[in-house]
Amino acid sequence: MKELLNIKNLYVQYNTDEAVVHAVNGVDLIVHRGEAMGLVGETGAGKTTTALGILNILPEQVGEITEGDIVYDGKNVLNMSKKELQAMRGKQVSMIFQDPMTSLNPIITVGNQIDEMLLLHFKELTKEQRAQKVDDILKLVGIPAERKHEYPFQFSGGMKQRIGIAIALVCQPDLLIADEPTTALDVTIQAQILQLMKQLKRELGTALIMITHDLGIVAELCDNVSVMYAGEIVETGTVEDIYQRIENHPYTTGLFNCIPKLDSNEKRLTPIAGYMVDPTDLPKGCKFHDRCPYVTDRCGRENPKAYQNGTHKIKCFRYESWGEGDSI
Amino acid sequence: ACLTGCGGSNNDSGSSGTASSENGGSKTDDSGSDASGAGSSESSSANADRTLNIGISSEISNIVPMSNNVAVANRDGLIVFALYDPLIWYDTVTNTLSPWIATEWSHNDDGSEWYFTLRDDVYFHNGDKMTAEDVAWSLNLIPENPVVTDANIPGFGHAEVVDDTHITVYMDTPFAAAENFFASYHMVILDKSYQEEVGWDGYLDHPIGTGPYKFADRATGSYVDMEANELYWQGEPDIKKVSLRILPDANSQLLSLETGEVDVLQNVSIENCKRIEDIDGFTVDYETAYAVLYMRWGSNSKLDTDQNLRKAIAAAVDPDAINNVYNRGYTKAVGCMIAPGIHCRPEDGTYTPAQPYDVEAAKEFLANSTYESTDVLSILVVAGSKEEGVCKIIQGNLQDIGINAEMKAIDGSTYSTLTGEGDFDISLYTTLPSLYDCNLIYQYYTPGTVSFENSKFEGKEEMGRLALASLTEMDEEARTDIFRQMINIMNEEALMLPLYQDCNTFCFNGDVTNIDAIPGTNVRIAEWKWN
Amino acid sequence: MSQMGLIWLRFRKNKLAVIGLVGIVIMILICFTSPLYISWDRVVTQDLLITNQPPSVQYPFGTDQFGRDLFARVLRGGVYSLSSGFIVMMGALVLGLIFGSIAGYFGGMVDIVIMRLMDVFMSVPNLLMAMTLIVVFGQGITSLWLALALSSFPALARTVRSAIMTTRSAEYVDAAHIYGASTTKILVKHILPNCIGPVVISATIMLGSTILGIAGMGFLGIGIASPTPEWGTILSEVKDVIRFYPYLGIIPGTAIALSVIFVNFMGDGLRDALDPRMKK
Amino acid sequence: MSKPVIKTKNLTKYFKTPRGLLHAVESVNLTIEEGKTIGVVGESGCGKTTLGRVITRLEEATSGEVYLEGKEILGLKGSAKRNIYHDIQMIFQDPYSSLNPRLSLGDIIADPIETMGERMSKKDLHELVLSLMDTVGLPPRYYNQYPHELDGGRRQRVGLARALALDPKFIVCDEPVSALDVSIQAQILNLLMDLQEEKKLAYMFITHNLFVVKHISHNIMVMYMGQVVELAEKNELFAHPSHPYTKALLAAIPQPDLSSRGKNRELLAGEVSSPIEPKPGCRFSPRCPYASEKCRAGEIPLKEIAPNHYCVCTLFSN
Amino acid sequence: MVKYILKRLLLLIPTFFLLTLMVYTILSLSPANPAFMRLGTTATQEQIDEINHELGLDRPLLVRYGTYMWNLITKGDMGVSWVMQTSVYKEFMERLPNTLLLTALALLLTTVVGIVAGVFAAVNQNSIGDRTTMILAMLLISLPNFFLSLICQIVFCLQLRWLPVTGAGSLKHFILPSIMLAASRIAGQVRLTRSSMLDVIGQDYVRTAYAKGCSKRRVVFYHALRNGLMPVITNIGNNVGNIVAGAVTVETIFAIPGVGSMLVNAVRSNDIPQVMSPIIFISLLVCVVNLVVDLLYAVIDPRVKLQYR
Ligand SMILES: Nc1ncnc2c1ncn2[C@@H]1O[C@H](COP(=O)(O)OP(=O)(O)OP(=O)(O)O)[C@@H](O)[C@H]1O
Ligand SMILES: Nc1ncnc2c1ncn2[C@@H]1O[C@H](COP(=O)(O)OP(=O)(O)OP(=O)(O)O)[C@@H](O)[C@H]1O
Ligand SMILES: [Mg+2]
Ligand SMILES: [Mg+2]
Repeated sequence: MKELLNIKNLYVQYNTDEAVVHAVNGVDLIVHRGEAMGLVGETGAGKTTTALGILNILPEQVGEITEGDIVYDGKNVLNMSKKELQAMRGKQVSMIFQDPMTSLNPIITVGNQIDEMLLLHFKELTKEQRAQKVDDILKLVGIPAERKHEYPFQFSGGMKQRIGIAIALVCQPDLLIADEPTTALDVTIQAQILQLMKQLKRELGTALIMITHDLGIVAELCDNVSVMYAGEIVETGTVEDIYQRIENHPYTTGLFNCIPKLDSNEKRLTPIAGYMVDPTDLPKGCKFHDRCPYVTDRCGRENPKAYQNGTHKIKCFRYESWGEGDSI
Repeated sequence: ACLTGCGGSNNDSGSSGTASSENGGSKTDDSGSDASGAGSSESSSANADRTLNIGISSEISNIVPMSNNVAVANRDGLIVFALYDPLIWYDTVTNTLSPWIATEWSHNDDGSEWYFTLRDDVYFHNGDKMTAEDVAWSLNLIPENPVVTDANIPGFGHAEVVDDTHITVYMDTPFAAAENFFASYHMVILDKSYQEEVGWDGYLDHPIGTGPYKFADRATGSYVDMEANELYWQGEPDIKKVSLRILPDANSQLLSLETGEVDVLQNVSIENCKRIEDIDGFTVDYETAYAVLYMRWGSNSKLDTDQNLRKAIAAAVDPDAINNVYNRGYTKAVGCMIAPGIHCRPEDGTYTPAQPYDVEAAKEFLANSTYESTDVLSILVVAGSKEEGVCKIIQGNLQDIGINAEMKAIDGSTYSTLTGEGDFDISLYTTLPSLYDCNLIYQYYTPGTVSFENSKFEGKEEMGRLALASLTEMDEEARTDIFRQMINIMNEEALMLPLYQDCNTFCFNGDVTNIDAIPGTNVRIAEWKWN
Repeated sequence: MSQMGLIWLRFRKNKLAVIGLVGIVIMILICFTSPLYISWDRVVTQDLLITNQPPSVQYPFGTDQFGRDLFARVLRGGVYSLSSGFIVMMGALVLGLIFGSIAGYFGGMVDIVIMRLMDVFMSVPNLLMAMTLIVVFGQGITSLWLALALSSFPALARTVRSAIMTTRSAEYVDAAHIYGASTTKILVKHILPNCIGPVVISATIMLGSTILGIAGMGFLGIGIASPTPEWGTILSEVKDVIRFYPYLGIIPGTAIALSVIFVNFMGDGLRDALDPRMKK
Repeated sequence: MSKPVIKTKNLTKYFKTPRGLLHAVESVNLTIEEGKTIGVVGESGCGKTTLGRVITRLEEATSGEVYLEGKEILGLKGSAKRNIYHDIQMIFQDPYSSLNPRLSLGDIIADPIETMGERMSKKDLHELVLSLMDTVGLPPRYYNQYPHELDGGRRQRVGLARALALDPKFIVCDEPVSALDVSIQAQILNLLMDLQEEKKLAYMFITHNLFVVKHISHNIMVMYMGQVVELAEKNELFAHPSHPYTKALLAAIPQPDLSSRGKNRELLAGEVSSPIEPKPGCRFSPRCPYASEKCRAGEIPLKEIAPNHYCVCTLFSN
Repeated sequence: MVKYILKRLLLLIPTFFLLTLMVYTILSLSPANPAFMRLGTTATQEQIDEINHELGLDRPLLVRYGTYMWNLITKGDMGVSWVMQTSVYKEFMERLPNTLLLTALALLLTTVVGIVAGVFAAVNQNSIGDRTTMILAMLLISLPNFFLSLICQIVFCLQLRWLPVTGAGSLKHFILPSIMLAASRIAGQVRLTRSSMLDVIGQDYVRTAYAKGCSKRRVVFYHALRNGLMPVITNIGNNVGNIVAGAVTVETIFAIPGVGSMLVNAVRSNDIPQVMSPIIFISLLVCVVNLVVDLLYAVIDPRVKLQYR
């Protein structure tokens, strides 16, 4: 499979009044054409920030990429001109946002919001052709085409998210970034959306970055998984590599252990000890070391490299025996 | 620019040209038409279509005198004597009466009948000839509006037409200053038939008179436009178009003069007049006015009954300082509340002058008075008036002898109510006797008025009696003596405190000439000329 | 660090806001200490021999048309101007809090009636209000205060109302209900303190507009009575001669402008500091 | 069988809206016993929160009764009403908006005691607060801190400490962990369960997370548009989901393992219909694959289909 | 929509009556007696009584108010000025166009300049342009109106001779007055627009628009502006009242015969019929503008529009 997106050693920080937030700290991420990558991590791990970085739409004046490259289809996003960026966004890479309630413009009909994508990227299409495409995509996401004249507030959360998906997909992008598309939704609706994404992936062959903190979603949908902690990817591999649950980063193990099981009747859960590190004041060494049950002196001093075993890479000294791999 | 309001006037202009010259030949006054004739024809070619803009500071109170119960005010003289003519003309410079619409007039011995001979060549602005009928009708409007006229011509009966050029006015009781009344802006000649045709509302909409200027257009609060009356019996005035523009803000007035938006300003503050004088191309004319600024005491105040306190105040206030410094010497101190030269006013030196400025004496008076150091006297002035500034100085003067005074700057209507009802300590007001008579004095002390009835000062009875006597005393000597007695009482008991005679001013640019400031308010625009 | 501390931190980062705060504090200090070295006599004593003097050593700001020391008048005038602004603001604040919280907390019919009433108050021009109050209660600083407070409190009441309506449904208010707190306690301890942000902002801005409002009334002759040396009054007293003695106007004008600008800078800074959305 | 703490009878809540009556909670009967947890699950907007608020009297019920240890409480007024809060407390979903940002943590926890508890000296109060903080696992150094300085998990602990301050018997937990990360969620769940054991607390645990509800509850109640559709012991419910809606709900859970990978799920079609003036009968019927005329006919009785397993569905009504 | 407008118009009625009654009552509290205004110092008690009777002042307040309103509503009769004895209606109608033009221009200026500058400042947040705009706006409100007007008159009318000092003859006459009138409101409008736009720019849907590939211009004008304008539009309604009130001063300075100066003069002479007409005008204007604002709101915000249908 061809490499579509390659993020190399990305550093992003937010310069706020109070402090500098180190949101992304040296992320490497490769996504191939047609592949679904799951990006998992707790709140504040830097998932959204990474995604925004790919589109180069970090909040102006606040968000700053301090280091690294984002190479999309051979071109560095960070060096693109405004025009190139605008042409890339939506057409080649599009994004579904976390909160369907607020990510649609409340005063523009959903039809027009979908149509805008075509207007921006397929200037040659006639009005009728565009209207046809809008109808098609709405049908695809399961919304009656005649409802395109309605406004976002007239739709339920699930439908809004489907409209978000329709917007993202109408230009048939090569890469779709879905930022927690189901977190705000009910389980039953969430299942519908996941079903839809699966179907799209199958039918359109779109590459996908699925951002979530729900390990269940990843298991169901993705080919590869990257686990993020404090702005770093600490583990990456195929779904199988990770869900085998034999060799995992201690953090990943911790995540798995926190989730109550449906089939066991254990009385207590095993949460990860301690709290997420403060992104304004990152510790030296492995970011996870003060919560890690396997911590050694070395962890506090030195940030582990990525150790690789086939497709499986882990940033933890426990897997030093695997041998150093490409950075992640 | 806005002179198209009256369509009829344009049609008339051709024929009226001849009428004008005819009239000019027959007139008897000294308007100097010969001398100005050449000049006027010359200038009219350059300025024929030019409008003379005059800036005034407030709205005209009543554009048709006698049409209703609203008094024309002093400040309206400018327009009233442009649109209308009185029966007799009062020259405020010489203080003489001269023939006007009435070529001759006289009265019987007891003053109960007045006989007028009228001009035969006077036309209204609509071309109607003025008749004796019009004059008598106009006079007979007086009793219909008692509120305005009672105070100005008490005892008026009615007027009757004798023949085409003669009328007789019958007085129920004689009034000594009736002559002055016939020369005042309270009594001008209106067109009877026109009124009957359009009613008073129509008349107010488009007034018609016999004056040198015809009404053209008006916007309430903004301007009154006038055009020269070609039919005017004294000849058409030199300036053909006049616009009176209401500019309430003093700075805007000055700026408008400087930019040429207005050509003439009336009654600019002395301070600003001095400045205009310094600018090239502008002229200022000053004249001491008959209007006097004086202090009065409220009938419900301590001051009404406490002579010592009144005297203390009178001695504490320094009119000269106000005159010389605040008014830069352009106002004049007076010894009584009536300006010299006014009808029946006793000569200076023949009456007891007002309490002079003397701080020591003031303190002594104060010590003998009922004033307590915690008392705060209220000084009433109309907000935004010149008196506000003067009041501040007086406050300072009173402070010097230990009297606390607070200024109450209030709107005109509250001012009149409070002064009328006597609910104040001190009030400050500038007034011109509207009849150029000592009428101010008797107006204050005529029994029956609310303010007089309310007050309790010592000489009240005597003042009331004298006031009534002054109304009907036809003999000037005797009448002057009555006023002398009244003024003596007033000054001895400090019933009023006259401060100074005001100053009338005109500021104008180099394009106009012949503008004279006069002591009174009956200014004649008709005499002004383009340069 | 407390909430206040954080706000202060954000506030401090805003240069203009700090300038505003420092500026207004300096003005307050200068003006309010002036009675210590400027006697009332110096403020009101007239000397007609030295009218309209330009600035000099003896009269740093010159003298006005009554020969009064403008320096003394402007400094002492600040006491009146600034405290007027403050008093009107407090008055409007009290009224606004009362009406706004009643309308916002109880809602329904009470809300509708109060808000209609506020509409009525809002459409009476403050000038008319001042003029009539002056006529009824007599000219004086209190009438002006009352008029300005009456015509400006509806805006505050609205702010308070909408702030309360959003705060009212916060979960911590429910929590207070759940441990039996009374309505008054909930309003005073839990709701109002959390509405204070937008209210404080409107109030600071009101401070500036009050100072201007009094000056405007002075222009129309319904300002504070002489010889009280309020800035607006000083300015309107000289308005007719201002062109020829510009310093008479420039000095009180600058005082007004500075105080208004400072107060507004401060208000803007507070707004930004209180509203995390604005943060950089 | 232990004694019931809370019992409701036909508890109903309608909201007046401009478009008509909104049936938020319809005739709910439930019993919560001492030391037990009842989990309430259902879609967003199905009336879970409203049910909790009606029981705690934050919202006045339209009809029905609520018994606190056998005493009816909906009719209480004034101080009698307030006194129920010695026994009933609530913790809220949003750890951000449920704490007054202007008060320090110490004040927040002390406030209920000052309002409702017996009078005590400042010092005693301080100590009581510290011990409460200790109970929920907050170190004393937080006493003078403000909510915004804390992360969600710690804030939720403060909310819990506040609820415990009056030593209640019953706590309504309205989605207390939905806003939290999985690891924090686990901490809070552990804490809740420890406290329950220690103090014999009864919980009504509202959530839509089925993993969580399974973990913490003893009994589970499934709601759909204001109606209770199924009520059972948790293992029974997960083993034998009976109502079509419960089945769909359980089927929708994405499992964090590779078991369901690649499989297509059976999905519910359609969206939730409006709860305003709903049609009579089963409200799930428009989306139900088994719906028949009977379902729309009218009231469907609650049926005990297995011991302690109740279901409201025509499939079981005869 | 029509139904909504009707409902709003109906709601106007109580507000209108409340307002007029309030103004009528406070004016009647004034100690000033119109009789003295006309009669002056020579008034006798009979004359005063006569005038009071003629003006109906001897009747109870509510009766007077009722009569006034009845005449106004049934006959459009605004009464006769107590002081001038002229028709109030006539004078009012003469003055109305000037005030309407003045306030309309000022409102337009406030709105247009306020919005343009506010959007500019928001889009370039924290830039030099932003700071300059905000400081300029601040300067405009920092000086009393009459002082600022004087300075502008000197500069633009006397020195540069671009504009006339006073009068109301042509559109040119209204330029400076309307700017002066707008000055005090612009700052508020700029600030509000700025903060509202900043608010919107931070919204998720704006991020969505960027992610779609919109240019900044398109994001600002197509996605952000209309959303950002909503609170701004509400403020227009509030501005009207203030602008009309401010017109009083401006009309005096620039000698524009308008309703504002009519109000001042009338209040000064306690001429209730004269006062009432400007007040009715102001309150109606405020109400109407607020209605228009609400309708505009509906045009912009589909949520509101659908509510009205
Ligand atoms: N605009 C911003 N200004 C300042 N800090 C920010 C901003 N956006 C994000 N951050 C901070 O950057 C860090 C990473 O945030 P990010 O949104 O990328 O996390 P995430 O993994 O997407 O979390 P979530 O699961 O909550 O969406 C967090 O600590 C967050 O507080
Ligand atoms: N105060 C209120 N006025 C009107 N309707 C309300 C009110 N509160 C809740 N509702 C409505 O009642 C229904 C039930 O709401 P409730 O908040 O109880 O649902 P929920 O199950 O808690 O949902 P969620 O999972 O989203 O919290 C919803 O349709 C809601 O819109
Ligand atoms: Mg995120
Ligand atoms: Mg809920």
